[in-house]
Amino acid sequence: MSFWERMEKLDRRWVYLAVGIAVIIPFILPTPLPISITTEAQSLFDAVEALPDGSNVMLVYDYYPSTIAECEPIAIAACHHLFRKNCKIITLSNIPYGGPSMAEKITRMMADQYGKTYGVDYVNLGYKYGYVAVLSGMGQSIESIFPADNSGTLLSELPLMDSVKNYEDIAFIFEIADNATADYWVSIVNAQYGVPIGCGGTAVMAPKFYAYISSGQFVGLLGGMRGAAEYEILINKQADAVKGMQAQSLVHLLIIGLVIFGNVGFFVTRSKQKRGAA
Amino acid sequence: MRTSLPIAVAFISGLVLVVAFFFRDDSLIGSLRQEFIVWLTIIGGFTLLLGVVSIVRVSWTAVKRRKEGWFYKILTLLGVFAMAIPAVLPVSWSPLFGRSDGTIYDWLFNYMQSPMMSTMFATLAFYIASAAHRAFRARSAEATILLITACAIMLWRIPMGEAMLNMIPGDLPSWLNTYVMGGANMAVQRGIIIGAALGAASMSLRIILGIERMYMGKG
Amino acid sequence: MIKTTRTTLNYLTGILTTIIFVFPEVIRAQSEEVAEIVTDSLFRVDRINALIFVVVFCSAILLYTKWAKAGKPLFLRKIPGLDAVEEAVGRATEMGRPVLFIPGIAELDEIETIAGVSILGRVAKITAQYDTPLMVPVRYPLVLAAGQEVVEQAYIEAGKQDSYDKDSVRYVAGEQFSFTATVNGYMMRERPATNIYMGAFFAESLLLAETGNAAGSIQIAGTARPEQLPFFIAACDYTLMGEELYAASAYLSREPIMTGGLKGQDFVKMLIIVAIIIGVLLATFDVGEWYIHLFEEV
Amino acid sequence: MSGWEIFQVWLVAFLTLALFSFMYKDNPIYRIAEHIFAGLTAGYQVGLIWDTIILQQVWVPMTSGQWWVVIPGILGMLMFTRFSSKYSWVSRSSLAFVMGATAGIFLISELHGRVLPQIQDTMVSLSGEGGFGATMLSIIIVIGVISTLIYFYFSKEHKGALGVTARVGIWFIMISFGAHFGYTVMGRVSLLIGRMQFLIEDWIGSFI
Repeated sequence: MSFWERMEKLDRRWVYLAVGIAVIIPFILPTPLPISITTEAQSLFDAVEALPDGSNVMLVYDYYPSTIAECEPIAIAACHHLFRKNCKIITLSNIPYGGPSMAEKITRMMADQYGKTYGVDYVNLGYKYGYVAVLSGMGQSIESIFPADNSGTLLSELPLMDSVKNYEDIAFIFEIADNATADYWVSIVNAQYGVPIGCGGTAVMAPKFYAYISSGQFVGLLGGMRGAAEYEILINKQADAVKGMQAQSLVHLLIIGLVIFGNVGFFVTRSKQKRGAA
Repeated sequence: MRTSLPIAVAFISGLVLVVAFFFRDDSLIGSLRQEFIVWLTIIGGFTLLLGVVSIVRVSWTAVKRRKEGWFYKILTLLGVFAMAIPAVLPVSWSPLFGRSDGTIYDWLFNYMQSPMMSTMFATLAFYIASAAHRAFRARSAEATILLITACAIMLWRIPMGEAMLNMIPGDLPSWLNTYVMGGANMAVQRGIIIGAALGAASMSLRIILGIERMYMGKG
Repeated sequence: MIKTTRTTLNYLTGILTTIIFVFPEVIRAQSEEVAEIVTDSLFRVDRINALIFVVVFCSAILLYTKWAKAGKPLFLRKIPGLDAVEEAVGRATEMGRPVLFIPGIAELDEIETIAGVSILGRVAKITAQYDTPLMVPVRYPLVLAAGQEVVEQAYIEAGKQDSYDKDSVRYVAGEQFSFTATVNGYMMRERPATNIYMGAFFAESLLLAETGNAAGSIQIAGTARPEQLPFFIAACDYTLMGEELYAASAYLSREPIMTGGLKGQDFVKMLIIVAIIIGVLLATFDVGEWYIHLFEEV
Repeated sequence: MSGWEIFQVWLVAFLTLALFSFMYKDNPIYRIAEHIFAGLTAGYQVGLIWDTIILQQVWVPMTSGQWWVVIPGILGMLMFTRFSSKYSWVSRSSLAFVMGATAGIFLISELHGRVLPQIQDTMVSLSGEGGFGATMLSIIIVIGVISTLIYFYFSKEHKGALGVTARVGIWFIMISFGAHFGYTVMGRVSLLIGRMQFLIEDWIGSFI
């Protein structure tokens, strides 16, 4: 058996081991490299920056706990930026497997840092079934869809919600998504009510969202952990995402190497087989 | 009655929501639409419970009949009740009940459910690497285009790769973003979005008109 | 049939010309009045373009469905991967090993699942003819019921009612990854000769396709999820991409609802292409801005 | 760190490693974690629905005079007849309401909110005014969108001009799938990094 044939039959667990090592090394030996900013991230930052201080912003936690690594840095960076601008934050989630809990935890943690009060500076509406219904229902009245907030307090008892009745009172929507709910924010909320939407999505969703960027239905886009890192740099609060990008580098190079390696092996063994057959 | 009633219900509810779109929110049909949407969130919420009931039933049967792996099913049942019971008990009984900060529900979510969900997905990184090694071959012209684009994008999105690309003259990173992501990729996504939207709309039309009834459990 | 198509085409062109030529005049001449009407009347005049689009779309779908039901021969092109299905099942027979079919992991209300189940009917007919064992793991009770019905029907039609095994369509697990783990285990133990994946797939696509690849099975996949397609393309022998899945199920099942819907969508797609070309020409020569405004969403 | 905090970190680390262990081999510890996980996820929904739907949307409005929310409440309850083989047909009407209403929203939002703006944005000028780069981009977009639509056009055999366009379409599609692939790899790796960050910084960091 030649070297290439043996490589072709390599037990996959060796590859797993290589990936594990490639992820761990940068944590032990950090090598900071500059991260450039894409136009999509810049325009999202600019859109938030241009909001008048104290605007009402909806921050939507449409991601599952499984993609916390990509989405939570975006959520934290968004909270930094919005609270710094004294925006009022209204959070909600369309994810029945943990969305409202994550919204509660992160917004509360960030609010404490900035000395914000629940009910006055931010509100967590929680979850309701059926994102298409929730999204279109809030166009007329938020209160009819969410009679109470996540912990059961009636909206009429929350001072912030006195001035927020429907999308007309919302200046901007910051959507963080790892699934198709983002599409419905575009096709229902932006299309029918014209609220500007900025999106932070997982890397998996990002290529699709370029179409919405181009049509102006999203004002900006953060793609995955890299997008989060760009935003962290823009708001000058470097944290987990910037740190994570170093680890990302090695694994990517490993995978590119594996693709090239596999293909060389493929062509070598194939041409050998052809020669053997001839 | 068994089929015609549901078809009538689907027709009326669908029609109201379609027609209301063309009228102002404060019109009569606008308020009817809002009422229907509230109903939708309520009725639909119960479908989530259906899934839970299924899991409990399947697990319970497995335990009762001592099917293979029944021991594990006990753990599933324990998981369901450990999470559900403290959440539905009134908060006035104990601060550990309910769903807010510091409750049992919240703790189980933060320290068990959430890390497990993220770990499940994280294993995919390993599988992708092994697939990269064995499966992704330039078998045809199409596959070659796919692989080259993929590798270029992977390089571009990491700081180290970006530094490498910048060594080649001609500002490759911004070229990739503008022409590949915002150009070719965007155009294809748009084509796919239009096609998928037409498909979804035609499916919706058939559901409203009662032509498509597979969701009722009959072909 | 050609005549009716032509009449409909004429009819629709008529509507289209009205939109293109009459509508801008109305808007231009009365834009202020329109603004008033919009705020005054309960009917959203500004959404009339959407209304026309919805009407054109619905008529196209319904007309084609009607024709398909009436038995008109509606042409659908053959999709390359489809021959492969038959060959692959044939191979399984030669090797005396089973065929694994997964109709996606979504509920029955997902159009991809419906397409998957109708392709299953066709595959079951072939396995029935060749007496090849068939295994269909599913994730939802409703899909289970529909799948069993379809497979049983196929065996009856092939005259092999006796060899129909009710357990061939099986409820495996409700959770995504437990489902995947079970199916992967099955692939490694039973080593099916052919794996067919048709329906909605998510992150498990790679896990399934990789395991199947490792088990040495021939693999054919079809899904409309663009983010999962690269993995199927890389790890499977044939892949139906996006709407090809729907076309395949319409082609195989010859179900009028499926065929009619697909033809109607194709018709609207052509209208869209024509509309885009007109728009690009107008924009290039910097005339007819009103035309582009017709596609404004409000 | 208090004892309780240490316990929490170790619990998360144990569960993480238990699920990772599947990559080496299926094993009982993995199955224990997997089954607890399935149970917790289901239990989470019960708590959520009880509170947000049953209490907030049905019970509270009902007791404060909006008696008509009883109707959707009952329709929702009827869903459970699906578990009886004799009365499962009763659940169909509730299901039909959900399906019909959702379809109503979809029909409009897909055509109005997705197709129209996407068509409009493709009507770009090719006159070359914006400079070479911008014109190239416009040409790529127009050709890409049209050829993709043609590739998924099934009413004619892909021959002649249609065949050439479809061929161009498939190249465009492959570029896009390549981009998807690259981004997906990035995403999955990020998730792994997230878990490693926990294991190395929070867990190992807690005892060295």
